[in-house]
Amino acid sequence: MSAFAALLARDIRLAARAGGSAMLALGFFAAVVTLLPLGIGSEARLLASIAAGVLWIAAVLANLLTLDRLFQADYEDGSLDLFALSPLSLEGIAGAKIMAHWLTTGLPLTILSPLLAVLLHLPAAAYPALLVSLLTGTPAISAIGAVATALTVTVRRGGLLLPLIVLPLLTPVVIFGAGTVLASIDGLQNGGIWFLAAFAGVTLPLSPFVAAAALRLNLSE
Amino acid sequence: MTPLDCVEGKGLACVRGGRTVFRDVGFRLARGEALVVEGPNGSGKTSLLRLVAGLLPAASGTLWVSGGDIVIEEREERGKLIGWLGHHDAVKPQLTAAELLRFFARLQGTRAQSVTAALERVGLSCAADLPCQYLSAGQKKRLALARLKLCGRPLWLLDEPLAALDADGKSLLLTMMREHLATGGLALVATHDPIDLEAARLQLA
Amino acid sequence: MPAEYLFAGKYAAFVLPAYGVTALGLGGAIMLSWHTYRRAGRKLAEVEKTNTLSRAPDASGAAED
Amino acid sequence: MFAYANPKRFMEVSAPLLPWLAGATAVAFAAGLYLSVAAPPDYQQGDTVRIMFIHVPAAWVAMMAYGFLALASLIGLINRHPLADVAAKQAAPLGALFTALALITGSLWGRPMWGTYWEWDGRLTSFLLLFFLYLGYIALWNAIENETRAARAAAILALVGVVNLPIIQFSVQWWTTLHQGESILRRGGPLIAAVYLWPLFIMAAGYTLLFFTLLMVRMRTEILQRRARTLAMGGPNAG
Repeated sequence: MSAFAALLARDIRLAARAGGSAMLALGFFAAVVTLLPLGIGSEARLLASIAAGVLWIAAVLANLLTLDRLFQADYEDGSLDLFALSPLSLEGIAGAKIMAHWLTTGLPLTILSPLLAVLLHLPAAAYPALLVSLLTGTPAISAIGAVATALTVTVRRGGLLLPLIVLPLLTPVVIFGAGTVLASIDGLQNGGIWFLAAFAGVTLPLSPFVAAAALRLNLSE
Repeated sequence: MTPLDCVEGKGLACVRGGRTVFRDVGFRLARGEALVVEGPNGSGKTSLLRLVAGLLPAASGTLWVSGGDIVIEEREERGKLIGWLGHHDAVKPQLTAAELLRFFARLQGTRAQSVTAALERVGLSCAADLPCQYLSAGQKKRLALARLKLCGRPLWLLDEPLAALDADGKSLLLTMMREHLATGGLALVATHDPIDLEAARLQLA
Repeated sequence: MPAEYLFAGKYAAFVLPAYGVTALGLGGAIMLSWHTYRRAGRKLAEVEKTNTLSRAPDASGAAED
Repeated sequence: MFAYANPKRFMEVSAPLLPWLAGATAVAFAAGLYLSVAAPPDYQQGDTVRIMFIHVPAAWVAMMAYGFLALASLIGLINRHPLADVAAKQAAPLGALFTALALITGSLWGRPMWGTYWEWDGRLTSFLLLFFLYLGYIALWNAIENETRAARAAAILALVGVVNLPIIQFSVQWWTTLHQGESILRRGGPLIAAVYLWPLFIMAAGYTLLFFTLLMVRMRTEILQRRARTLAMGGPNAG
């Protein structure tokens, strides 16, 4: 267990340090959300109607931004070989990295999102739904993103490939997530949050194994 | 150091990306012995080391690792006995030298106190709290050597260890290897520049 | 004959493009696949010829089709 | 095992089979096209119903192709079958082609009925996402230089994709009920009149045969190319 905790702590420290991915993701998320009204117009009712979707899509893009270096940085500098030879299995390594990525990207985004929702005039009723849906959805984004980035770990500029590969796989998360927030605006309960929870509940435990399989094949060829 | 008596490979072949890198390579390494793998670039020295480490599956042939009465077949199990020193030094620029070693100590499950001793051994104690981005290539290689010593694994696999080391670095490497062999360790070294170490030679075509 | 009626029909503006696109897509795929298939066959024959010439006559009969 | 032993058998078996397959495809298409043109116009949709004969088969084959791709990937992963990798690699561009055709003909069919070229209808949206799944698969395969690694990575992606497909389908349906305005004429909703069933099935048979014919041709091409490359690299034959 301490090996898992060691890797988790190292990744969090690396992300928090200067040039780490935590600040990068938050900055990108804030930039996209503030840029949008400049493009679309600041009319409150219009912004309110698209706020849920914008926040969710910006969160997904911010996650993708920091995901592509999840394994590639360690692959390129030889750390992945040492991890493969350590007592911690590749599945454990993938699990620790997914958790570290969520803690340094998914969670901070969720905490920051209400602040940015104010910029988009999101109706007050939707704030709890926004928080809950992001809290449930971002782990699934990290999980599926980790699988995709494990597949492209040997690709020189794999980061460009990631959005294309991950887009169809993430549609359920965006649909249920944004759908939940939209429904909560007019006080409805359309059960989107339960689908999101179920989706996250399935992908989270499985993704370390699929990601480990992808890493194993990329290491051994 | 977990006891390890012998490592033996017979008829080993390695195929990477559809190309046969090498065919029917055999060697035998007993406790306290070293083997230097020589050969031109692209002859598969690194692939052989990765194959012994279990990172690469062997296309054909067998590899035994035996210690006392147990024989280890499964290649991921074999990985736990390997001290790996690869081309890249696996050094993170944002972490300090001490942090890096403490992390690998916890990852491998060895005692963290021996970190300062390991840094001392390779002459990096002064740079302990320096982020690794400020270390020179030679210092990074010494840090990798400190990690190798720290993990206390019986079978050392060294891939071009002499690269980036100055004269003192080279002599440090040789003394550390002799110490390792003296305490019953084994070592496989892939290199193409000469290394004056009493060891068997394996020539890869 | 239904054919002229088809082309004069109110929605001909949509039926024709749909069939046209399909013909283009499938026809294009067939031609492309066939062309690359022939080219691959020729290239293999050529490589096999240079291969057997460049080596001693004892070359094992690389007589695949 | 000699990497290319097995495809040799495939090359020998597929050589005589190819002309028959091509012939069957031509016959099916000829019959299907004739029936499609000869079918009476629909009382509601008029002639646009004829688009159904090329839209629905394309959609069926597009989905069948992804199933084939996933199955070939599974076989390729489990017992490292080089032929399965070739089959999966060549099925993807074909699948993408049929998906694109389904999307284009679908939108052309939608235009007279819904008044717009694109309608975020559940089926069309799912097909757009299927198209992205194909693009992702092909892009991943081309991005990785090492042939065998590319095959395995793409296989894992295909399997992850095929597992997610029903979830995507479900989430898009759920989403359309969330946004569906008035109930527009559901395409293919009403029971398809019998007279249209025959052209539909024959065209579907034609499309499926065409898929397997092209697949066989492209697999043979890939094997010939690999053999030429191995020879040029001074491979096994050159000793």
